[in-house]
Amino acid sequence: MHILYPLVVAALLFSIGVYGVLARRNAILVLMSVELMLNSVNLNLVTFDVWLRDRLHGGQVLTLFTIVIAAAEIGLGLAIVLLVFRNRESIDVDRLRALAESDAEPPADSVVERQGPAGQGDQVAVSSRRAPQ
Amino acid sequence: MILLAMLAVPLAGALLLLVPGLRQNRLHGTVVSGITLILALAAALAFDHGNPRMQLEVDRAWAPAIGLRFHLGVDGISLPLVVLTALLTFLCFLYLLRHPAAGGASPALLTALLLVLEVGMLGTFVALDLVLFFVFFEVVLIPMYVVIAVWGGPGRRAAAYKFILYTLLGSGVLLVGLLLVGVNAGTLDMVELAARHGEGLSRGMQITAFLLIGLGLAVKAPMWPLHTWLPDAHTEAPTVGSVLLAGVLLKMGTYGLVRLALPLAPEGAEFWAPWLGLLAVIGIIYGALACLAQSDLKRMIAFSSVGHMGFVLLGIATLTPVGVNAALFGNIAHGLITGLLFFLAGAIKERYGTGDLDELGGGMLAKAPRLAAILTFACVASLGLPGLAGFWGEMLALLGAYQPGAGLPRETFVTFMVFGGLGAVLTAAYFLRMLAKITHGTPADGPVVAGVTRHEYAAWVPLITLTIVIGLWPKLILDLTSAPVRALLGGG
Amino acid sequence: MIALASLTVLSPFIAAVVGMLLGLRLSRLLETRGVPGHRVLRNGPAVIAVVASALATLFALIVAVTLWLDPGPREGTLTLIPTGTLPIAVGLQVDGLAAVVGLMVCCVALAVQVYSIAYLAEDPRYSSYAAFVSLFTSAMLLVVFAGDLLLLYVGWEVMGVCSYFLIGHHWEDRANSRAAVKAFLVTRTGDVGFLFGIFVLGVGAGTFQIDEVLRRVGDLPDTTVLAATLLLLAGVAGKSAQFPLHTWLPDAMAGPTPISALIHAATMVAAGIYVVARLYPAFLAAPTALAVLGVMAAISMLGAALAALAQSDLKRVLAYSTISQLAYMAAGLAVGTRSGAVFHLLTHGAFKALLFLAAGCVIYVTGSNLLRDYGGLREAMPITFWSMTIGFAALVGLPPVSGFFSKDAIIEAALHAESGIPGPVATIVYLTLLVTVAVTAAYATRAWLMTFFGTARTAFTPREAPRLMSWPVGILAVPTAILGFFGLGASELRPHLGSAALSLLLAGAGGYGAYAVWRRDPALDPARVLGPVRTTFERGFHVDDVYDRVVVAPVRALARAVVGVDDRVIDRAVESSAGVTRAFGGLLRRPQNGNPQTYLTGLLAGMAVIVLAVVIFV
Amino acid sequence: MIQAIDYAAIAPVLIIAAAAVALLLADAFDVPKRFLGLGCAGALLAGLVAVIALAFGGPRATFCLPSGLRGDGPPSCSYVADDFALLFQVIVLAAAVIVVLMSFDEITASRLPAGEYYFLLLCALIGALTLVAARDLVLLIVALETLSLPVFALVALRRYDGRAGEAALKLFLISVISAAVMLFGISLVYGVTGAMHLDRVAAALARTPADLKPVAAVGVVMVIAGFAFKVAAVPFHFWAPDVYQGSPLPVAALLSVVSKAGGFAGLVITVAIGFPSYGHVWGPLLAVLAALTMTLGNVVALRQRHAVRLLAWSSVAQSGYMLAPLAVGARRLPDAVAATAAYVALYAVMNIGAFAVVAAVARRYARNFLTDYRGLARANPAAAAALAFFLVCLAGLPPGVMGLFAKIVVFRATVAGDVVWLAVVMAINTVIGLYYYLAWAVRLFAAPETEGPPLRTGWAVGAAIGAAAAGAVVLSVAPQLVVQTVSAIT
Repeated sequence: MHILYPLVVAALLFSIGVYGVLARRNAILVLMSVELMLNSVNLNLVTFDVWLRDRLHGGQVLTLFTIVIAAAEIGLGLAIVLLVFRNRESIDVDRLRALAESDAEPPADSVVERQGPAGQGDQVAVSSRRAPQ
Repeated sequence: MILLAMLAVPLAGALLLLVPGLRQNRLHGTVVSGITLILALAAALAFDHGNPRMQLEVDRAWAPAIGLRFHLGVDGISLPLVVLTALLTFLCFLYLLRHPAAGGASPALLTALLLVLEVGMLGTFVALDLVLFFVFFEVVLIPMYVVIAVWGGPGRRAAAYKFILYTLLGSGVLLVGLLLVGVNAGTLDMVELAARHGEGLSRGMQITAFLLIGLGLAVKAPMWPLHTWLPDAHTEAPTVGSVLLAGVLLKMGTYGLVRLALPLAPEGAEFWAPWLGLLAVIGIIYGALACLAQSDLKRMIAFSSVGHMGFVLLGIATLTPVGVNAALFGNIAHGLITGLLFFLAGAIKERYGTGDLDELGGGMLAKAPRLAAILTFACVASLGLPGLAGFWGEMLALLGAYQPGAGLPRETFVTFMVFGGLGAVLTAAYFLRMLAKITHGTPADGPVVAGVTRHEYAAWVPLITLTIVIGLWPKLILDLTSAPVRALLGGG
Repeated sequence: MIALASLTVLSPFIAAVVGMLLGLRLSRLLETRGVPGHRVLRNGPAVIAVVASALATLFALIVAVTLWLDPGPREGTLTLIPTGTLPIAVGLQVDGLAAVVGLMVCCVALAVQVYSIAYLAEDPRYSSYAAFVSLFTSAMLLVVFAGDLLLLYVGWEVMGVCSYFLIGHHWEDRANSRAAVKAFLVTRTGDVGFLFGIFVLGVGAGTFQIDEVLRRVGDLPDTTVLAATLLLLAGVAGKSAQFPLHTWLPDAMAGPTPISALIHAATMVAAGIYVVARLYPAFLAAPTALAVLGVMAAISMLGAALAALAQSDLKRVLAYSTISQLAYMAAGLAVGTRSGAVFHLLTHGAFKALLFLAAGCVIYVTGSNLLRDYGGLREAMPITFWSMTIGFAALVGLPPVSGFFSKDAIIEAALHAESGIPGPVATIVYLTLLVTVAVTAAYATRAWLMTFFGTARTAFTPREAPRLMSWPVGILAVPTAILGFFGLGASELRPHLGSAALSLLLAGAGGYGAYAVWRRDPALDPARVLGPVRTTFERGFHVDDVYDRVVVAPVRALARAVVGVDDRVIDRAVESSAGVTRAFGGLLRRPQNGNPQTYLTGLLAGMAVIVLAVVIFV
Repeated sequence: MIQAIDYAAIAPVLIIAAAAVALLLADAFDVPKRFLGLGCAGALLAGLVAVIALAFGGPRATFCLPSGLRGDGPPSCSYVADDFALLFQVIVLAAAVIVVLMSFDEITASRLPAGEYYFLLLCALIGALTLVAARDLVLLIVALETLSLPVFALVALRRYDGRAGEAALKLFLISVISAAVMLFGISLVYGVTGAMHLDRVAAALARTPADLKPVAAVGVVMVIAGFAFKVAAVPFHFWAPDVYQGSPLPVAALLSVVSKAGGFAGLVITVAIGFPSYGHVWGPLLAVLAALTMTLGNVVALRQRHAVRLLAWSSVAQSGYMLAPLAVGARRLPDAVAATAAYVALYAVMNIGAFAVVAAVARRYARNFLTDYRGLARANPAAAAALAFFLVCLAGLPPGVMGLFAKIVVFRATVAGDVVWLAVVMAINTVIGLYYYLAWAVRLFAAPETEGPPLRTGWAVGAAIGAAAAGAVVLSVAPQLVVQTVSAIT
């Protein structure tokens, strides 16, 4: 098999991943697109490893690591998405705009000294839920 | 070692103010700067006047990795400036004893800032390593910024920002130029570099280096059209700030040009000299014309600095020993005279509560005869009357322009000379206009104006005396500068 | 010898410094000690100034006598000041010319110092006044004795500033202040040219030492000498109040009268002529410059005389007459008679100082400067009258007083112009000289008649001025009367019958004309017959107005424009850089809108651009 | 095939790893938070001691290729504890100590789970420590991810705060996509060179066939992109302000100092050891990135009103300065590396100090606007003086001599590499930077809007500020300490 085929497939996969990342609003779908990108890398690595007949099998080693990393990332990513969903009741990434450049004054409640009474944190959460979208 | 002590004393004096007990000592600044002055004078005494080389050198390795050495020394070029700096700072402290700067902040802070400022100014004049020079060059920025921003007039904030940002822009460019030379020549030692006269640097490199160094220093000098920070800073700064700004800080720019730009990149200097001369002459005429239409006393004196520094720059642009001598002489003279003028402007503002020429009205000679007489003296000195310090710098600069260095277009420089002469007439015009406006005429009825106090006399009389002495006996300075200047320009 | 000359220069200088600092203290000291005698002796500044002047006069006299006994220039150099190029020599040089002019300066200065004691007796600022007069004297002597061009320039400028201070002595009046500023600025304009002339000459010759320069003038290219002399003429025109830089002198009469006598008649204004005489070899090497000088002189001479004819202020009459008489000297130099010019300089110094001091007496008595306020003073002021009569006679050039001899020498020389100037110029100069003689006689007669004859036109107490004033006047009348005879010793200064007769005839005609008009109605101003041109003459041909429009107004406009440009262009550019940066910041923060997908797009687009660039450029 | 492992070389990493596990266990046994924190700080100090002890010996390397596989190639070790690595480990650990000190109050105030917090922190540090010593692409990427992943969790630890989650998600997304890009780059480089060890990559890249050169070049720049994300260089900077703002302050400090130092170390290692023959590619690229980064960072920082966002943008700008020396490409590279390293070291001190003061102020004003700093000089003179000093250092003006020296060193290296234009851009940027640093410093001394009670800092934050300030003062008096050390190392 010519080396070009897997490489083109990998490149396509990567591009699809990029497209997904840019086009999907849903955080889960974005995460899946990222998976595509990472897997295209794996494909690349394995292809090169075989093609080069690398005695050290650096490509395959890295592939294994990449799989692990990807798994960890997805795990963590889903956890974060879950956290966001619990706070915002939405996982549309393009609606996460509470943190941005703006000249608006900050919400008044966060001006008070934070002594850490119970419930205070929830108020903050509520207020940020209403933050400008 | 004496130079090291001269730098260490004011620094230690500033640090001592961290001790709470010393903050109440009103004499602290005066004493410390007095000791510094004594050390500077001691350096002048220890200085061998016949020797054109660097003297009293201190040379230690500092950061060999980047070729940085702690190298200090004085020669005839820097010695007068060192003494001038120490003197002016001391006089400022004397003046402050009785006339504290208006503003809520603590006098101890002002003392500390002025002492740090002194370290920076003295250091700049004695540093013999490019990076060390730059470090000292930068030391003055923050103290001067704070002095303007805290004790300044109503527009102090903006003026202070303009001052520090503009001059920092200059020094950033300067740093690039210095490092360009230093890295390509392989050494940062100014003595070594000056001895090489640009050897080992390509022509293109020298042209770039001179441009960068020149631009950086021209902001400080200030050269037209990079001068606009100056009027604002001067107008807003408190009296002592203006005095040191005009008296010393501006000289750091022109001194740098003489000490760094000329010997390090001679071919670059030759390339840019006509442009430098052109801008210098524009500065002369422009400064004078701007003065002619000013209504604020301090602003007028500030613009007059633009004109006077124009003469200094013109002298440098001629690339001749006489021109550079003129520049150095002009530096000293301007430091003395404009320092005095700013003291006077401060005194007038303190008494009349305004610096506006129209509001001041006329008849100061009747109301405050001594103050007006000293003001008249300072103006006459500033307009370049022979026999007073201001004359020699201007006259020699014009003489240099009549006979510019080899390789420079003579016709162009003769034209510069003619316009420079015209500028001298205009200079006389605006000073006399100002004198006529505020000192002549009959005074309006108003409160009695306080006479000149003892502390004011103490601060001013040395300046007046020196203006007369070096005006009548210019040999005092010219003897010192001539030989090193010749060496600097490669004349052996 | 040189030491004596230095002492001559230094004693008034020291007096100036001491008088300025300690004059009042000395007065107080003398007052408390109760020094007996005249109150003059208790005027500290005056004592210092007079003693110094007297000393200087003594030294100058010794110098002059020594030089007379043993002619030949002497010089001495104290030190050389290095400049990086040609050094400046701090040194003096004395020759016959310098000695005699120096003596004249000292004498007039002494007379003025003495005279001022009475004239300004009540002045609270006497110490500064006396000090500036002393400083001025010192500066003038420096000009006279300087052995180096730049040293000469130092004296030259210091004189200018003293003149500024003294004209503006009564600064309460804005007009005086304006006159002072004008005098300084106009002369300084010329002085810049003068300085450049020194540069050209000095650099060309390779030295600033005057004797060396003059020795090497022959080897210099013609253009250099021409340029140098023309530039020097600018300074000469400024100081000696020649057209076109003469406008300051009439206004300078705002100063106290003794000052007019000292500075604006006898000494400073003569400095220009003196310098040309001093550097005469250089001028002879450049006939074109002499021709320019001749034309300048011709215009100044006749124009000023005509202007003098219509002035209503006695001092302004004298001021214009000074311009006119200085032009005589300049004309003399232009046509090649250096000795004639210097001779006229000396006689003029005497008679013009006399005239001014006498005028001061008149003003002191009548309390007015205006001719129309005088009249009939002949009886009450005999000393003043007779002295002034001699003075006017000298001015007109009537024998046997001094002016006759010196003027005649110049007119005679103009007939045979030997300086190499073009023929037509010489002719113009000659004719102008003759015409001016007639006009001079007319205005002198007018002023003389209006002051001393007829009846008093305003109420004042006719009396003689105080002795301290009238005596110097009387004493000055002596040299005015007899100085001319010293010229008989030199062949070129002896009167010639032809030209003497011609000029006497013309003077008679002018004088008679004025008398004839006056006699019709002694109460009226004879100048009324000038009709419509009177205003033009009185305003000095409107030169001031022209300068106002051509120079002053444009400079003012330019100054305003510069301030505008500085504010609105240069500073705006600097200040707007801050705004632009801020705006730029505002623009650049747009993408930072919080949307992660925008961020990712930016990131990936950036990556794509980088990859593309790498692929294309590598 | 059994490899001998040089445990001494990896001792610091091991210490931290052991501490991490121990802390997690201790938390399970309800050890009080304070002891957890102290334990964490102790572990870091122990690691620091280990690193310093290592510095006295010669360079150590481990995980090398067995000689059988090495062939006639270079030694190819994966983990090298040379002076360069040790320097960065010192920076990382020292900064981490300050971060831990800052965390004491933060954990209480924000009700963070202490055990997890310290565990995650130490895990991230393991990544950073490894990253600076890694010499092959596999270890580099793994270490990089080890540095990144715990930080996502750290950012999100304020679970009740929607902003924290948002910040975490943003950081996460951009991080993983950068990682994907970088991995893709690695795969390309691997494809061209057939090697993962940097020394082998360098050798192979030097003899790339012409037709593969563009591929190799693309691979190189994609690898660099991964590090550019870590150091927040344009256009990979977007996450920085939002994440700094949304995360707990000690974490922001961690990101801006430790993580950034790691990123720079990785970048330097990669380009200097791995890609020197492609200097003509990455040199100009980094030059442009540096110019854009510093300009964008400074210009946008001008508009900030929020203290943490301002620090974020300023740290973007500072990244630009740190990148600048590397713009020289392969020419005079050792100088450039020394300059970057020196700048990172000096920057770490002053920036972490600024964060420490901001953290102290955040105790009173949670929103942390610049206006809240008015009158700090009255409320707490020591903190105000320290912050002013840090800001002046960041601006690079005396009396902040260390900042000035940092700038000089960077300018020098840039100019030495003939990238004068970049030096000029940098000069202009210094001016913009000065404005906002100075404006902030001036605020400290202005009269406050409302006179409040004195602001007290906890002992931990106080110690953090004190330590950073002491470091800054010492380095301002003797900046040659860093300059000399760094150049001796490289």
